[in-house]
Amino acid sequence: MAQNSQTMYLAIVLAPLFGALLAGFGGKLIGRIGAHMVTIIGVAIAFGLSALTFKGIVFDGAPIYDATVYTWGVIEGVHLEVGFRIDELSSLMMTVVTFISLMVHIYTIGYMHDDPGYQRFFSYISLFTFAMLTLVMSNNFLQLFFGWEAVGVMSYLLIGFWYQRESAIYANLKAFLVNRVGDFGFLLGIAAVLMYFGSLHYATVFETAPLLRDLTIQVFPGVNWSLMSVICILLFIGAMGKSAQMPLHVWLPDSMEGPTPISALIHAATMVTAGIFMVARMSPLFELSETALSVVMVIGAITALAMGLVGIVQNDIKRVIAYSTLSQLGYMTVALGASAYAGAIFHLATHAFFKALLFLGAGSVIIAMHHDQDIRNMGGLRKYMPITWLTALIGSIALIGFPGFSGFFSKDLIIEAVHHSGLPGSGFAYFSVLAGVFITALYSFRMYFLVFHGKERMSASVRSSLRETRAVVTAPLIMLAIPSVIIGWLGIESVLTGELFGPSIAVLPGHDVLGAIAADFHGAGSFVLHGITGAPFVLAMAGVAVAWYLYLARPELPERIKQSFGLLYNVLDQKYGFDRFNGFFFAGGARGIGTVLWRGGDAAVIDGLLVNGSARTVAWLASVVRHLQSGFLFHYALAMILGLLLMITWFVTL
Amino acid sequence: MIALSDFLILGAIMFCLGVAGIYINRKNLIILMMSLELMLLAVNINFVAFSHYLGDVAGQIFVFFILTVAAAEAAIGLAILVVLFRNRQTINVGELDSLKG
Amino acid sequence: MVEQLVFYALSGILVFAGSMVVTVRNPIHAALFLVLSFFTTAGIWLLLDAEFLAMTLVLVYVGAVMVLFLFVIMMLDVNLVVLREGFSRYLPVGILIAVLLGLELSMVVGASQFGLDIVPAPAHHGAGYSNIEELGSVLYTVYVYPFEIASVLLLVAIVAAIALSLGEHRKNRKGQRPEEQVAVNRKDRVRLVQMAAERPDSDTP
Amino acid sequence: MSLMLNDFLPAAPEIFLLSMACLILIVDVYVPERYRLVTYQLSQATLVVTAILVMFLYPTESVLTFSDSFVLDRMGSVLKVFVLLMTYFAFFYSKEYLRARNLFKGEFYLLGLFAVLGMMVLISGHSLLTLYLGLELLSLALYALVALHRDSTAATEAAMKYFILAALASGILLYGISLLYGATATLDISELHSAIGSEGEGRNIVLMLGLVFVVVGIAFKLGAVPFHMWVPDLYQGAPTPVTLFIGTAPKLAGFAMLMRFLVDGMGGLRGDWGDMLVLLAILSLAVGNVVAIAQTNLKRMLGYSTIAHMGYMFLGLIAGTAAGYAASMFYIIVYALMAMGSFGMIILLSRAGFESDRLDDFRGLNERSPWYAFLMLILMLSMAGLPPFLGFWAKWSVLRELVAVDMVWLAVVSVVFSLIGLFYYIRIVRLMYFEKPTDHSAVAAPGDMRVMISTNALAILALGLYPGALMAVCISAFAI
Repeated sequence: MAQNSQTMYLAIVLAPLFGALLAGFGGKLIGRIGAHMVTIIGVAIAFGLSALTFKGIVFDGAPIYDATVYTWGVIEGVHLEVGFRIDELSSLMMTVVTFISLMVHIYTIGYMHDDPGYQRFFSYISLFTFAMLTLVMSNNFLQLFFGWEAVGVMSYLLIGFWYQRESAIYANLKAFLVNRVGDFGFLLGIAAVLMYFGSLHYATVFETAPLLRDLTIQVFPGVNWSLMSVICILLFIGAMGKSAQMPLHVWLPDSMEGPTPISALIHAATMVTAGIFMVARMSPLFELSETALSVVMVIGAITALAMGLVGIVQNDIKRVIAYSTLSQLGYMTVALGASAYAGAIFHLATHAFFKALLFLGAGSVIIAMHHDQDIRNMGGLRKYMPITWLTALIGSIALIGFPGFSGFFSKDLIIEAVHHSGLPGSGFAYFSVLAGVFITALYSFRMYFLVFHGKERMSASVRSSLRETRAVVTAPLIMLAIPSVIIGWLGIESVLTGELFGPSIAVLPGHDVLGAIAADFHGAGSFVLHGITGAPFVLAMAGVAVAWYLYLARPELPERIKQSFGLLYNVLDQKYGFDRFNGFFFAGGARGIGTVLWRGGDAAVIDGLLVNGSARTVAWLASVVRHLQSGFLFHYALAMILGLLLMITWFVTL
Repeated sequence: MIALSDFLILGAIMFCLGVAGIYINRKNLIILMMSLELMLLAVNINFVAFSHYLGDVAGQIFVFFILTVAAAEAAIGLAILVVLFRNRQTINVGELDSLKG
Repeated sequence: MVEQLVFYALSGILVFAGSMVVTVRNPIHAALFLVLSFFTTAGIWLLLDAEFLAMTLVLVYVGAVMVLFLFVIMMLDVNLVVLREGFSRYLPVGILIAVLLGLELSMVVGASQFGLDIVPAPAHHGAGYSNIEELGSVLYTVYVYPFEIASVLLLVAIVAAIALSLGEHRKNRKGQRPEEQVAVNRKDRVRLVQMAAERPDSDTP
Repeated sequence: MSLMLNDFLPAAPEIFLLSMACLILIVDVYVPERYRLVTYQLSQATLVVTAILVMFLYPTESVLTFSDSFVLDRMGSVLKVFVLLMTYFAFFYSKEYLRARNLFKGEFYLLGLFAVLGMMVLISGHSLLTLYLGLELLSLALYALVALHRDSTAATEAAMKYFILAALASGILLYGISLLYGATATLDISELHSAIGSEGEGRNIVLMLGLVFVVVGIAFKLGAVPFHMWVPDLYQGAPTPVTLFIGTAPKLAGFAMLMRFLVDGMGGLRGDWGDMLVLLAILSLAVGNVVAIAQTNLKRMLGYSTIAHMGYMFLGLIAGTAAGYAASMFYIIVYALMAMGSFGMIILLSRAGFESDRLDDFRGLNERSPWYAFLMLILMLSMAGLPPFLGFWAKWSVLRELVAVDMVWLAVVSVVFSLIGLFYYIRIVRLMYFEKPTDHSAVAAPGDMRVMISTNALAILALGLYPGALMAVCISAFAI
């Protein structure tokens, strides 16, 4: 039995890899149809087997699988291995990932129809699926990190798929650096785990963790910090980078430059949720540090509220959804902070379906609009694209949490969980998630109304060619719309009672907010009824109403609001200045050192750096060093002698 | 009686002269090479002085080899110089900056 | 006492010659000052009982290496006017660094570490002492391995110098080929052409 | 004293190499131009046989000979084998490049062989004198190799700069050696070690000054900041095969020099040179990684990347344990393998009149040749230190040794810089996979070259999956 399941799990991982390799290296040989056939079959196998696994583990009570497949090396007692841990949590993630991936594969046939890099694209998304599966199925930190980096690299490469910008030498430096900050925290966290636990294997680490609960370490001399808090916060910094939490979120909106299927697959449903998954996976560690949980909750709350606000003023259809994704990721993070890990994963799953649906719907609109993404140029598309309209409506309703739709169950659960939480910062978080409901409804329906209702604002030539997209595009929409409606009904009870995740998620009795909610739970139906009378529902409806009033009934109003609240609008429109700050601070910093040091060009950066007093030293150093690498022998020799002189002074004379 | 330190200080001064010749000189590559010879001369003075005061012949042997190497080095250096001059019609140190950054 | 006087005199000349090598503008003068440095150094080495090395320095350096330098200077026929453009504006800084380095070195190797009270001067060898014999007796026994390497080094220098300066005929190389000059024919050099004696009409005023 | 045959035996590989070099020198003169390949084949055969001799003589304990000025030990033998292997690959990769540019001359291979001899002497040096002579033999041959392309302005300029700076550095090194000699009255490495005593009993100011000069001399050889400035200019200016050669095998010799001088000779001053290396390592990591971002020439970029890699290599020595030295050795060997592959790719893609050394020349390589793009991907990701490639294990092993001696802060600093460094490696991957090619010509390289470069790159992948073997070799080198 164990042997059988190992073969099956290997097949799940390797099928997409195999497809990717075939399509990538044999792309010319097997042609366009061959390429999408092999990759789709690969992912379909992975999905089928994942679903089987999920059924086996959750419903048929199959044993949890945790074993090493291949030992890479043993160095001083530390095993470096490739291994799988298949339990409730990972089997659910596997199913979600492979399902969304399958839908995106099918959809891509239509979306990338005319692209010359067709085979390559299929190869990449299959490869990405492979990387994501290794991440999810891992049973140790090393493989987790490997998958973590691999999905990052794939994302970096896929965003660039259409990036046609000259002198790409600095392109994406911002995204790159922001993610390095996150990875660095993550790496330090893993290093700390290795150092104190002496193992990278999840099960071993989780078993040992309670013993180290009260250990403190001196990070700086004289300052004692709890080891668990340090480890958890470091790991969470990693999650912040990958799951785009403030202030490391700036890369996600920019990633919308990539093709829409990528946005749906990577930047909504799978990769960005890796951080959420990782924290849930590490729940036995996080449970031991209330400080870390508090940090997680507050960061999540800030993200949920602030990113939703920014979403209101975006005009690019994909960017609206991107900011919505950020905000929803904030919700999940809040749930993690409140120890409602199951709630977070539940929201992750529902969100994966309806957000992928929204993205693919947006893609469908973009195809019809001849790649115009500005919602101010749309309107009234309902008539031309009935399937897209209907599925987008379902997605939007699910997103705002209308009772009965999937988003409702997971989001209400989070709001209730935060309400029950007693951690520092939970009051603020509760306010944020409640206000977030109103904002979510406002921006989603603003977009919905502007795109599908109201005046037809597009040019005549575009209007004449408007029609519903091909079946390969609409079929995945329908396929995704179904779970967006029903998945909540199916999941809510088992999530609350803890059946769904079983022992794969650990919650200390004192933190068990979901248990508290479960005590009042009398079936999904009454949960819905309860929802209709609750504050979130009222807020959501208010949001929809405001959106209707502003953008459909009185379309001239927003302009006037914009004028009278000019400052606020500008703050939102500039995304709180994060881009500029980060661009200046990180990208500008590194690029500045590079350019200024050696080219001396880019006067703006020098000016910018000089304005900042602390950077004056850097500029000074830059000018000196620039002089030295001047190409002149005498400067080179002088540098050597100066180095010699300083070393003598430092090491001998002093 | 001359102290060992006198010889060594003479060596130090010659060494600094040679070093300075390399980086303050911006005209002629040949003078740069002569500065290198001065440096090696300084090292040789050190070795000979140590050898004498320590009563150990190894220092003088070392100088013997340094002289050999320096001669070989000068030959190759001058050959490179000639090739460079044929290519660029100059041996001005200040014009040798096509590779930089 | 005489020894000390000789030493200081030679040292003075050596430092003077050394600074002139570095600062004079004409490379030929620099080379000649370098020759002077070698001579004085040889004198100083005689004070240290290193007769063989002193002779070698004069023979090998003055006799061979410096001649090579002079030969190259003459051969290249460098435009001295251009090269006379003095030192850089940073000369004072450069000198300061050299002086600092010199001070630090002298501090370390000075009287506190190697003064007469710490390292007494050894007695000079008697008349029967042969420096050459002493060196020779170890050079081919104890130091045979370095000696062999040194010979390879010289071989490399030969190969390198030949590879760099000799070789196939260069495009811009000038030279005579007497055998071709002798064997020349009239028809190779002179060609008679028939043409009209008048200019075209259009050019006439 | 008299020398018996047994005294010559430990140096048999060197003696064989020298005899063959002299033989090739004569053969090359009499071989007509169209049979020039003979010189090449003889050189390659010499390298192979020498490597076999070295392996045959792999010692169980250190053997001293030639009045203790030559040492045969495991570290030396391992390094020599890799030096010979790298040179073999370097000669192999250069063949077509040199032919296409009318540079296919016996001198290239002869000077290469002499440089190898210099490296072997350096690696086996057990006295300050032989170390110095080995270094000079290596350097003289390299000066000439760089300038061998006589019509290239850039190459001759690079040669001149390298010559002057290297001579300056060897002057500095010599001054340091003279001070060491003055302070300890010996040239022998073991005697130097005992004169200094354990943990600096005999530490004095003269010794310290000598140490600084020696460290500077070695730092120059390895290209550590601030003695690095020749590296980018030389890498860019020299003909690619020469850059390939200089960027690989001599690094191993440089490492040996570091070990002989600092560990074997001045182990008692470990605390002091450890501090100096910390300074050099941090500067190298910072300058190398940051400045590489601003480069547009791949050879120059790899030059800066070398500087950064030398910074990592120092980390193992800083740890100051046998395991640390083994980690450093592992690092330098791995680095040389990766550099060889990277420069090999540049040679592979170049053709007469086209150097293929700009980053832009790699634009859209995937469309021109997916296989080579994939190989380059392996090389770049390995250089960046991503698992599962060999480069990851190299970084990992030095960092682990650093952490083992509680220098976590330095490990953190180096990881920060390696994350910045990741950027310029991945940029090449992007150029290859996501940009449109500007040059559509197919890759024209002979079959054997294709096989070799594939072997080279795939070895980095394979060794990355099974890093144990190579690591075990390095650890065993320090077991006695």
